Amino acid sequence: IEQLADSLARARANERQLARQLMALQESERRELARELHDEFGQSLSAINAAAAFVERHAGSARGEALVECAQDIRQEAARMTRQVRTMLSQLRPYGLEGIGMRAAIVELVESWRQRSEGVTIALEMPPTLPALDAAAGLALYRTLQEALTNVFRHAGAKQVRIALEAHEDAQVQLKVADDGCGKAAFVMENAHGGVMGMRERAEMAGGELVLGASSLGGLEVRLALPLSRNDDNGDDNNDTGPVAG
Amino acid sequence: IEQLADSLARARANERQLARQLMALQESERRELARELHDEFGQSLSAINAAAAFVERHAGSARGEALVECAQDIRQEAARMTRQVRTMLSQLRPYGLEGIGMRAAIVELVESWRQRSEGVTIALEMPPTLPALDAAAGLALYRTLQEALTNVFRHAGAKQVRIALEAHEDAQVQLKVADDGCGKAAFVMENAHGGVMGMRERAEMAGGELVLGASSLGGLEVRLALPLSRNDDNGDDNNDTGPVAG
Amino acid sequence: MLLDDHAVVRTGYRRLIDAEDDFRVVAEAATADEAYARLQVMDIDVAVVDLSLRGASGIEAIRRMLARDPRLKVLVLSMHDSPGFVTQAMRAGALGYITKSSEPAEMLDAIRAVASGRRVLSSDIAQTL
Ligand SMILES: Nc1ncnc2c1ncn2[C@@H]1O[C@H](COP(=O)(O)OP(=O)(O)OP(=O)(O)O)[C@@H](O)[C@H]1O
Ligand SMILES: Nc1ncnc2c1ncn2[C@@H]1O[C@H](COP(=O)(O)OP(=O)(O)OP(=O)(O)O)[C@@H](O)[C@H]1O
Ligand SMILES: [K+]
Ligand SMILES: [Mg+2]
Ligand SMILES: [Mg+2]
Ligand SMILES: [Mg+2]
Repeated sequence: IEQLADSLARARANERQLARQLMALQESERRELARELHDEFGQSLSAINAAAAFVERHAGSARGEALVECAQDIRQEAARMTRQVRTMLSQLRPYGLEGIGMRAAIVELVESWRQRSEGVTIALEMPPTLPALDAAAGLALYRTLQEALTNVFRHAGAKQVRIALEAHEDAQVQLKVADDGCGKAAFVMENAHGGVMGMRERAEMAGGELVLGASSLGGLEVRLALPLSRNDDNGDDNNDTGPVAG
Repeated sequence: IEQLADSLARARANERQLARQLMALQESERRELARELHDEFGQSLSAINAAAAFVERHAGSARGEALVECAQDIRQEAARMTRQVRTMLSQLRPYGLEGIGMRAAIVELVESWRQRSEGVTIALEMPPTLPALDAAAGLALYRTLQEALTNVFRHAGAKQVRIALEAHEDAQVQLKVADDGCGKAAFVMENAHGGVMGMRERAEMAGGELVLGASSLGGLEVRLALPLSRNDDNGDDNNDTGPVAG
Repeated sequence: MLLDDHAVVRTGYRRLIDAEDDFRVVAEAATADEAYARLQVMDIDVAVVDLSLRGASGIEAIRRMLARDPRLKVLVLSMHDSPGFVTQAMRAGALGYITKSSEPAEMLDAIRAVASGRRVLSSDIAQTL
């Protein structure tokens, strides 16, 4: 009985811990988004506004070149904001992960890490078409890759990352993220915070499994196995129909 | 023993449920942010880009008025984006909730709901200065108000909302959000999703308590009690030093 | 004709296009229905169409317009650069697809291309396909 009572208490504490860490993770994501919105967008918008004000006041009198310069500044800032929107979207990324969007989303995510991380090689292997995953599995796949990469760059001190996505036609999809960093699976499991716990929870929700192990590169390997969708409706030939499509 | 085993299973299921609903809530917040970024910002950026491109190509030859019009369009769109950024920030709002920022943040949050909801009166009562709350309590206060208001507008069909914040000098801060809608506390507690469970969890994390009850207006009342911070360092006389304040 | 639900975006592109010697914007529309109505009463060579509209989508608008006037040349001008949207639009009968982040000169060239019956994709789209 005591043992049972004990594990009841422990189970409660664990799961509650998960909830709290998920909330903490969400707060830190919000903070980061708010920072980007405020700092990046705030600056660009001020710059655009100032340049446009010049054009408005001096359209009749200023030299053509001065106006052209203002216009170029405006376009440059608008382009910067467009890139910023794209980066933020790739972090939030909610659309079209079931369909043809998944491959593109993964490529874009990896690309954005490549650009941010000099001195680290990221290899990506992926079949030319991906089989159908349902919504929960699609989300699990994307968010797991996102979190695994975030962890590599935050904790591993790695020089090499290898991402492999394999589709076993009538069984499952497997994602492997391996690095040559300092991570040890046992330590990571013991010290799991919102990131690792969330990956595991999502895998389970999607009927799949998350395993941490040693990578042949010398560091950590995160392995996610996901079942294929039973209905074939949202395979790779399908079109994106997120709310954005309307 | 059986009972214990039973409540062990139930506790696990409940807490796991909480974790899943928190993740679902986060996904829906991400989706909404992504939509706004993509649709709203995308449109404004296209408009700015096109107008600036005209100035760039035709600064020498176009009539002055045409250039002025372009500049005005650009400024109008930049202003729209600035408002949009502000709305998104008030949703994300992570900074300076401990200090003088809290009052301003609450006023801004209520204001943004007032603007979005015609036909609904929102009354806000708040002491001129708020006593010190620590970070967890500040966040709990702000997020609870946010969620309670979201619920009122999403579920209650209310015409009147009354928000009261009371500071009991050496004991606690109390927030009440009352509406005249269709909500019944028993029903809400039984049907608690990520929203209500999150409010309760946050309250507990901050050493406080969340209670749902009947409101004197006829609908639901959400009551949150939070302990005051023991150290006096981050009271209302303090200045914000979050990046947003800058 | 320009079909886009955001007035300032329309105005912006209208200015750019009208300033070209060989182009004239003869109609603007904010919805698929409006575009269809214009097409019935006017002689239009090229429609520049945004995909994200209020109400019926740009894809639907393209289908309906082409059913009414198969000689119409459609150029999609969209924020979306994902292959899914491009395929959908081309299947609906669009002759060209460029993104709103393309250079203005690229957009004007694209209008010229579709006007003379040539297929065209903006460089960023061509890359992702
Ligand atoms: N690839 C890795 N290499 C080395 N250490 C890692 C790696 N991934 C995770 N870890 C270790 O495991 C711990 C738990 O990871 P987890 O993602 O759960 O938490 P976190 O990244 O610290 O915080 P967050 O909740 O924000 O994700 C990390 O703090 C880190 O010490
Ligand atoms: N002010 C209210 N008036 C009437 N019904 C309410 C009110 N607040 C909550 N409810 C009811 O209680 C339920 C649970 O609320 P909760 O915030 O937990 O979930 P939700 O709003 O449905 O979803 P979310 O997890 O996105 O918040 C709601 O679905 C709704 O039926
Ligand atoms: K002309
Ligand atoms: Mg992590
Ligand atoms: Mg809710
Ligand atoms: Mg549009």
